[in-house]
Amino acid sequence: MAMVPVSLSADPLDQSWYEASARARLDGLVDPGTFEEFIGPEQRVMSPHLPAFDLPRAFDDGIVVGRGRLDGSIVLVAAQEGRFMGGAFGEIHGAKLVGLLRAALVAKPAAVLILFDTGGVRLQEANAGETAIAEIMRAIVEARMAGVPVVGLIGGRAGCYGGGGLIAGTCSRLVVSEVGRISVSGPEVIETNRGAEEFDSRDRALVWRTMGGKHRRLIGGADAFADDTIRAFRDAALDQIGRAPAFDLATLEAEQARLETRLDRFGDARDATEIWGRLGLNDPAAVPGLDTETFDALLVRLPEAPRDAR
Amino acid sequence: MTDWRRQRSARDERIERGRAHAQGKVVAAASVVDLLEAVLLPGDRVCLEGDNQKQADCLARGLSACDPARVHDLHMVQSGVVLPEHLDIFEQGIARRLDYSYSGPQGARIARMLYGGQIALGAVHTYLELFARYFIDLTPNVALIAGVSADRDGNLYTGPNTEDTPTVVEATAFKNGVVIAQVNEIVDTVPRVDIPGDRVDFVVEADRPFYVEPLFTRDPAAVTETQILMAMMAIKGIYAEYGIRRLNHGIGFGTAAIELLLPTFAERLGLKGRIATHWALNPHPSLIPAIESGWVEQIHCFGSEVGMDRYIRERPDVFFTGSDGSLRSNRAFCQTAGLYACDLFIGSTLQIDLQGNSSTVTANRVAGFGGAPNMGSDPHGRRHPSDPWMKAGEEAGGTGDPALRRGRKLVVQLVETFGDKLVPAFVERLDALELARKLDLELAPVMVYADDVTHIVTEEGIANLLLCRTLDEREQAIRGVAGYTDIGRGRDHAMVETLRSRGIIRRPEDLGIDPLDADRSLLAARSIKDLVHWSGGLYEPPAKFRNW
Amino acid sequence: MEKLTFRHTTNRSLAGTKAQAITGVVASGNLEVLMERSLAPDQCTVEIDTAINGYGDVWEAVISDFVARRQPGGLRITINDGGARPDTVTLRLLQGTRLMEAV
Amino acid sequence: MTLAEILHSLFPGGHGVAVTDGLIGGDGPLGTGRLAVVGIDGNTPLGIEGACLLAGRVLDVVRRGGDTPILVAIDSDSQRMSRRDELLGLNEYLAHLAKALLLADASGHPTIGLVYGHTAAGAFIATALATRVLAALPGAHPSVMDLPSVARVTKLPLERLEEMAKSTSVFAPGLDNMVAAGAVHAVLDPARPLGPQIEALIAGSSRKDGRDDLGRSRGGRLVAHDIAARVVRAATGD
Repeated sequence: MAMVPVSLSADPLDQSWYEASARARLDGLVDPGTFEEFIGPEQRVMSPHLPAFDLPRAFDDGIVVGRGRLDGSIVLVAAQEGRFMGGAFGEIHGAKLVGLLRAALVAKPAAVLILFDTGGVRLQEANAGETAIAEIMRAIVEARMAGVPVVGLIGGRAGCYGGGGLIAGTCSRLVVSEVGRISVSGPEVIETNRGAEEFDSRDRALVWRTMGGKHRRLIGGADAFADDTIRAFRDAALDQIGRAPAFDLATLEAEQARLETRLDRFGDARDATEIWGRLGLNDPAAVPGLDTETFDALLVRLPEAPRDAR
Repeated sequence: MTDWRRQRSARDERIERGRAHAQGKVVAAASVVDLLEAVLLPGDRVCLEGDNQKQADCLARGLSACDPARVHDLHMVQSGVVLPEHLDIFEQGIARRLDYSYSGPQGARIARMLYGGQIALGAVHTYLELFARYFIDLTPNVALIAGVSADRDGNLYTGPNTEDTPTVVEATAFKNGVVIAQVNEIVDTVPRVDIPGDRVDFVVEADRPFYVEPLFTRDPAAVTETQILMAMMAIKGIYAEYGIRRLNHGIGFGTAAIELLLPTFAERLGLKGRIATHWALNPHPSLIPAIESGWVEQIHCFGSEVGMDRYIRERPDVFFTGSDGSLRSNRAFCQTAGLYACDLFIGSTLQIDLQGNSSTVTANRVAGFGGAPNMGSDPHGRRHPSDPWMKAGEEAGGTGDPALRRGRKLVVQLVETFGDKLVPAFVERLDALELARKLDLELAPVMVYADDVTHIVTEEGIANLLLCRTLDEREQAIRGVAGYTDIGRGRDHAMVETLRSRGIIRRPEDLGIDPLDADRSLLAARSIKDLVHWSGGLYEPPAKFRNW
Repeated sequence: MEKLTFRHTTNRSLAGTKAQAITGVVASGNLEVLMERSLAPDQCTVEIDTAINGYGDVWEAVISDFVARRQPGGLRITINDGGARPDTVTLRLLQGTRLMEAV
Repeated sequence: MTLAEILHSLFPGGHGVAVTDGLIGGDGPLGTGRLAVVGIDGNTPLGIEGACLLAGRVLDVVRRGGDTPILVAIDSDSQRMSRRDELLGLNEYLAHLAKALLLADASGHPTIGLVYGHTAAGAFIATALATRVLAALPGAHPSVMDLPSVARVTKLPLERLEEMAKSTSVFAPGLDNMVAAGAVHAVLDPARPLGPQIEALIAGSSRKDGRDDLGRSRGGRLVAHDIAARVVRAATGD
């Protein structure tokens, strides 16, 4: 009889990160019973703007922020709910994350963890969302300079798009799963603006090999690759906190070199598989089908490991 | 003196005219229009092959490019109205009459054209019925079919998607018709001969491979808790109760949920080997976990499914495969199997009325029914017993000598009380009746008639219509599972409770099911990727279903 | 958007001691339900903000059945609805009470 | 004002600022020191090469040390929308540019944004919005997304959005609305020399991010400041 290749476990830690709600991800991520929410749903702090658009609101405006313990250490955490308004940044949504990051300067947690799940700016509150993203990036940099690692976890339904992609690029370390996507313009937006010849958004294999977790990990756009389980993200987050680089000139110069090298080496590539081939993968076409274990093993064997200065 | 060979001579003349555009039997893609204009005559009955899966799309494009002055008033007799060209030809005057079976993606446009009088409609058939008429009164003059490859003698390899081809060719080639096949490539030797060359008059090397719709792929990621609850009820309250081993599933998410619960929920109930072992079914990717877990003994298929070919090749104990190793499907045989050799059909619908008649035709959409009216009917010609069939017959009761009582096929409607946009599935009167009135149809397009349906499963419970003894009981049994629709809220509460005490209505709790247990963690696969893992990498889903 | 409020008197209070629970997400066809144990033990209120207008009588029936079935005395229930179907509403309400019944 | 007019007003005595492929770089004298200038001209979309080049220039200033302020002059399109840019990690390039500006500011090089034309979406965040203090010139039109595109995404009629835009500033494009949100600190007077205005802005600026406070006092972002403050209080136990 065939073995069962898919987890049928009911343990919350074995549940799919992609499928879990923002609250379920946080509950499983931190040590059991340690999560404490700031401005919880009972406070009903909801968007003042959505009613004008005849849209329903959420008690938490699509983001849960709070404090918990990770393997005993105190961490500040934020989780976006990708199913509410695509996890987009509105005024309150953004301000909750701004506040959390500013608090890190005082509270000095072991890390701030951001569980991204966002399409970017909430258009109904565009100016507030856009400005909040700028505030968040500034606050992340300040937290990092104060020695607090900011780790982003990406594997939700909405991916990490628009301003969310820029915030992710500001974090100390990023963990991504296969289904995770990191990008600025989404496939539909590019297709709308430039046509299906530029980007056929319905070709999902193309979407994932252009923006998906494996590609981001391979080119150094993310620092760790996790299975799509809450446990895997928890383990990866724990591991990455200790590896966070300082935020200083040396780090940014290294990132400058990393990004310039990428342009030189891959600037003329038409497709991700070309890049993977040049990275030294023998069978680039097989990459999307690899399981995590094989993929991680392959990363280790690469002639040049993806560099992570950020 | 009577000429008994007029049709034969006419056929020979058509072929002769066509040969001018061919080298032997082989025709270049660029010459398709010339070929069709040479072979076709005004008023011809034409079968343009296409169903809910594969399409003779190169020939469809060619037909729609014909000069309506030369080719016009065709009578199309085909399974599927699926491609835009299938309807373009009616707008252009190339075709006039239509007898068909399925029109899923063109449902809205075909409705507009019917209302607009651009199509003279014969009937909306079930597949097997249309096939039957190919041999009696709708025999094609010309058949335009699709295959994977052919040799220069016309020997045809249809590949895993054989589907309607043998039936269409049988009716056309042996009754003085002309058979034109499009193939993806001309080869020296075909991998296996699905259609012998002497039945194929022309072979067109198509400009691109024929289109196949992955209609039977349901992404487990989209299965909802409600669908899981309904699947749990169906398994426990019907499959286990009657011991259903031979069956057919529709294509909805509800039946996909059942397939995904077999190795988990049903396994825990100890049902392995006792239910769901023999299938008339397309190769549903969502059945992979059950197959891999040893649930399934064999499956005969109407057609194939995109991405399943390698998997099927590696599981010849389960699927019907040819000497070349690839799937052999056959819609006519599989529909026959679904009719006579299965004890249960379970599928979904868009509307059910108070008696249990159902239809997927709504005011704006005429989707056709494909195989559902066939599989969802009680075969009165059946003469072999089986436990589920006999048990259902017993429940249906009836007067007269019990020794002369026959069995009943179980025909189950699996419907959520509200569909998309909160449209209720339960209605006083089917939209199909209004459509029939407006179009002046003699027969309303009903998918499954009330006297064929035996059970209705909704998220609220199961109604066993076999046990109803009066029309009033039947109506209240339906209202009793119709949830919060107007029909459901219009129930006689006392009578519904009486029906429940008689086991005619069964709620989840009556079946020992807690709705809160209906969780996605019960699904053996929660994503297409999980299905790929279950298949050991053999299932290769099309790009639109991937998120990796 | 439409606002609906229902008040019910119950035979008993809901078991358990949990002060608050939230379940579900505001999305198309989905809803979030916030439950707070803040009323008198024989009272239950349900306030709904729904994206789809004109289903007041369906809501009334769904909520009445739920109250009759679960007797959620003491609960203030607040719902943000993205156009969920009645079965989804019932499921979320049952999920919520199960969470509240936890010790 | 055009870039040439701006540079002339800033550096009446001449400067070493040049534009290549829409990317601005160079410096000129300001007060007793110098002012470094980077930026984007001509409504140019910001892609991976542009972001990389601009970030390199900013890091050059930091590496040289001192306290040279950096002016980020912007008349850009949005981020460049292409498959290639995303394939190569546009989010990293844009974030890197923003980080370079934030590092410069934290390292003693006050950063001043100056929007004198268009800018939008990711290009806006990576450049002008990553500065300590953001100024604009009359006629500038920063946005997140233009209203027709908003109409397409939100599936609301354009006329209704235009009507709503009159009473609520939070979603509508344009300079006034960005000022109200606190994103743009000040609108400069083009009739007066820009140099002293920039110097005054620097002198009056703080490294503390006060944009949400501005948004509250100007009425364009009424709740953000209080929400952030509430989270800080909850997290720090004040």
